[in-house]
Amino acid sequence: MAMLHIVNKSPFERNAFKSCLDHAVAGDSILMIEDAAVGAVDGTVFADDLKAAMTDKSVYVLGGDLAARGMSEDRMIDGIKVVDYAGFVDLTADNDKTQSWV
Amino acid sequence: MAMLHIVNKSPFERNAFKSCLDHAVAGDSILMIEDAAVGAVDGTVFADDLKAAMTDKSVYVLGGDLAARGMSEDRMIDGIKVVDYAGFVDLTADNDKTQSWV
Amino acid sequence: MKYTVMVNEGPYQHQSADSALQFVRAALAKGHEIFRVFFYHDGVNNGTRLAVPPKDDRLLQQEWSDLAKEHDLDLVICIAAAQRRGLMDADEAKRQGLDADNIIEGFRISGLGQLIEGSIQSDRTIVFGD
Amino acid sequence: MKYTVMVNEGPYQHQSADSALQFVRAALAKGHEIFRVFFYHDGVNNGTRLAVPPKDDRLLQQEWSDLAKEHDLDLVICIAAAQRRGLMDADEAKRQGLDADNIIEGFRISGLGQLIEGSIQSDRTIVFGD
Amino acid sequence: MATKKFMYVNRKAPYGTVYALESLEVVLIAAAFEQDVSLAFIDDGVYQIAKGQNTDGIGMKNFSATYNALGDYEINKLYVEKESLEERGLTEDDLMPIMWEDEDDDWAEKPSIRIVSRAEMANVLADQDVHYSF
Amino acid sequence: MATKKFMYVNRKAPYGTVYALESLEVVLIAAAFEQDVSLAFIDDGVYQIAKGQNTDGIGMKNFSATYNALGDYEINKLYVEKESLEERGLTEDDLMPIMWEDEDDDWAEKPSIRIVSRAEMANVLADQDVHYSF
Repeated sequence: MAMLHIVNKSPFERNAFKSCLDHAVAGDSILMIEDAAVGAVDGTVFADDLKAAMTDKSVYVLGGDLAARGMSEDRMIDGIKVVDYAGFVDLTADNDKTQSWV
Repeated sequence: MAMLHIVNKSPFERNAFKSCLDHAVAGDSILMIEDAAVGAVDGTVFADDLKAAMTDKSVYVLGGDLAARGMSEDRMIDGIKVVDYAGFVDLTADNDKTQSWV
Repeated sequence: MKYTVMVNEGPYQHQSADSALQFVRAALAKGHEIFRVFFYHDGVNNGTRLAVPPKDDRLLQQEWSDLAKEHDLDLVICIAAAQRRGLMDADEAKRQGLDADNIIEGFRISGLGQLIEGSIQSDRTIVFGD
Repeated sequence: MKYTVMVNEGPYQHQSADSALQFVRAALAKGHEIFRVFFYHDGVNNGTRLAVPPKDDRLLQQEWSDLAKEHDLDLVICIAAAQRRGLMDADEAKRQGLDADNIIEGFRISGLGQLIEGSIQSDRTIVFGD
Repeated sequence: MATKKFMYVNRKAPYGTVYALESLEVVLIAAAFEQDVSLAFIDDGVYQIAKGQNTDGIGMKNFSATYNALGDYEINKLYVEKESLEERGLTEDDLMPIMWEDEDDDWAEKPSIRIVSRAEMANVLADQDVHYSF
Repeated sequence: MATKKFMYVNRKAPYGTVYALESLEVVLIAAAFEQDVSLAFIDDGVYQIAKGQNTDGIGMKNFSATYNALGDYEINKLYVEKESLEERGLTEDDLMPIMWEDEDDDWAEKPSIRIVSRAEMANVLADQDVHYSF
């Protein structure tokens, strides 16, 4: 009964992303879309929180949203997977349910 | 040339309030309206930040917004002044300019 | 797989409306069924026909309308949210004594029950909001 | 004192639209001059006449319209933002070949220059947004 | 048709945005569908059920009494996160005493609010089928 | 009429919301009014001028090139906060090289971006007459 958590808020602007990390359980997946994509970048004040979550959760980012904000994939935290909208759809199908952290 | 800073975001949800505190200068005034009103309450994880700012800035809260969220005035941090919309208008007139931290 | 998609923000102000549209397109391309798209809160503003096509940008309202036509989608606007914000179809406008309506082809106005029913009928409910 | 007020969010979704209205009322009550209220971003949606008066709640669009009539206010909707979102007056609708318009009495549609000019002419510019 | 577990996730303060009010409108409609309905109050969502709300000063409708009516619609699982309260200087005493009547127990009045830890909230969220986020 | 100092405060990432785009539209109009115009990029606003923006994957218009055109309108004071960059793992090298030509200096190309500390930014903001917030 794994869940896909969809986050669309910058971790620097709002508490939604942090709240998502605090409420996801082991085995869940987290997908960063829209402004949340900037959370994928390594070396930020948020990176350690995300890395801690990655010990028992899978983390994905929508590539188009990352590129739109000028962040290249080689700056990402190791282990984050890039998906397109088709991959987004697959994640919603592969998990039993989704929660959006709006 | 004092400035009135208007904040309308909860300090627990967004970084706008903290950013306001980081950018206000000595002698400025800060007015909490809308969801920012909850920032006036003492004993929160945000209270110390606001108290630090109050050493050289004046802080106000729109009473109607505080009451709407069920927070009574006796819970406020000492030194915060309560205003109504008329007082809000006076603050914009008494300061030389305003900045909204939306 | 069968989806109900909820759209809670209007066009342009937040990317949510774009993301929802892209998601629905991708789901359809993969052969999934979109049982319903439910527009709530400011999301109702995606259903206006009074927007003007820009020279160099997308017209989201038209894109939803075209997609609905192409795939026979059920795009439902919440009536309570629509009344607050001024999104009207001809019937509702007449009932309310208004002199105009502004809904675009492909959308319909109905109640919140359509959202719940969609989530009951569908395998997945995906929320796009701010 | 002379004010220009900028409203960047639509009715209901964010309290900004309420706060702006209350501020303008309070400023007028104190004898200040409201040189202009400029509606930008989703703020343009405050100017629709197609909203339905609720049984137990405020109708913000009508309150703005009434206030404008009472105090001869200059309520200006940004044309670029309005075109994206579907807020039209009769002239603009005709020019765009649209079959309806939805602006409420008391508002007018004009360009962004009206905002800048307002801030130049006024002693204070106050922004209400999200 | 099988019953689904519906979770309404409320994370925003009331009045500053419309989400709290319009979330409640969905909850009331949902009651008619005889599904398993729960509400979660996390982060600033806890202010939605703070007691003593008074909107006289802001010209908006005070809808907080509606939460007290949820029990009449057999909606009586209101999960409130303890850490969210604490971070905001609040305790359970600051919340409205939202109750429901248990018809299987001689209509005894019982509290609808369930204070749970953040870890427990995570498990509550994981145990649902449909998540509406407001 | 006296010239006023106009400050455009940009605190949000581009594309996620419309504010960055519609802010830029105001800036371009403002140029015609011959006022003293400055832009501040604080918090997530720094992403607005990140280089290499590519919106092909999201179906939205890439408007980042417009910042490069600001110099032609004599808008050449773009204040960027150092701490905001650092918190996001960014440096000045990650920003577009936005330039303007100084007609009083034989049309020499000069950078429009001024990296300032948070304390300096506070003073820049304090020194303005009109603050538009986006």
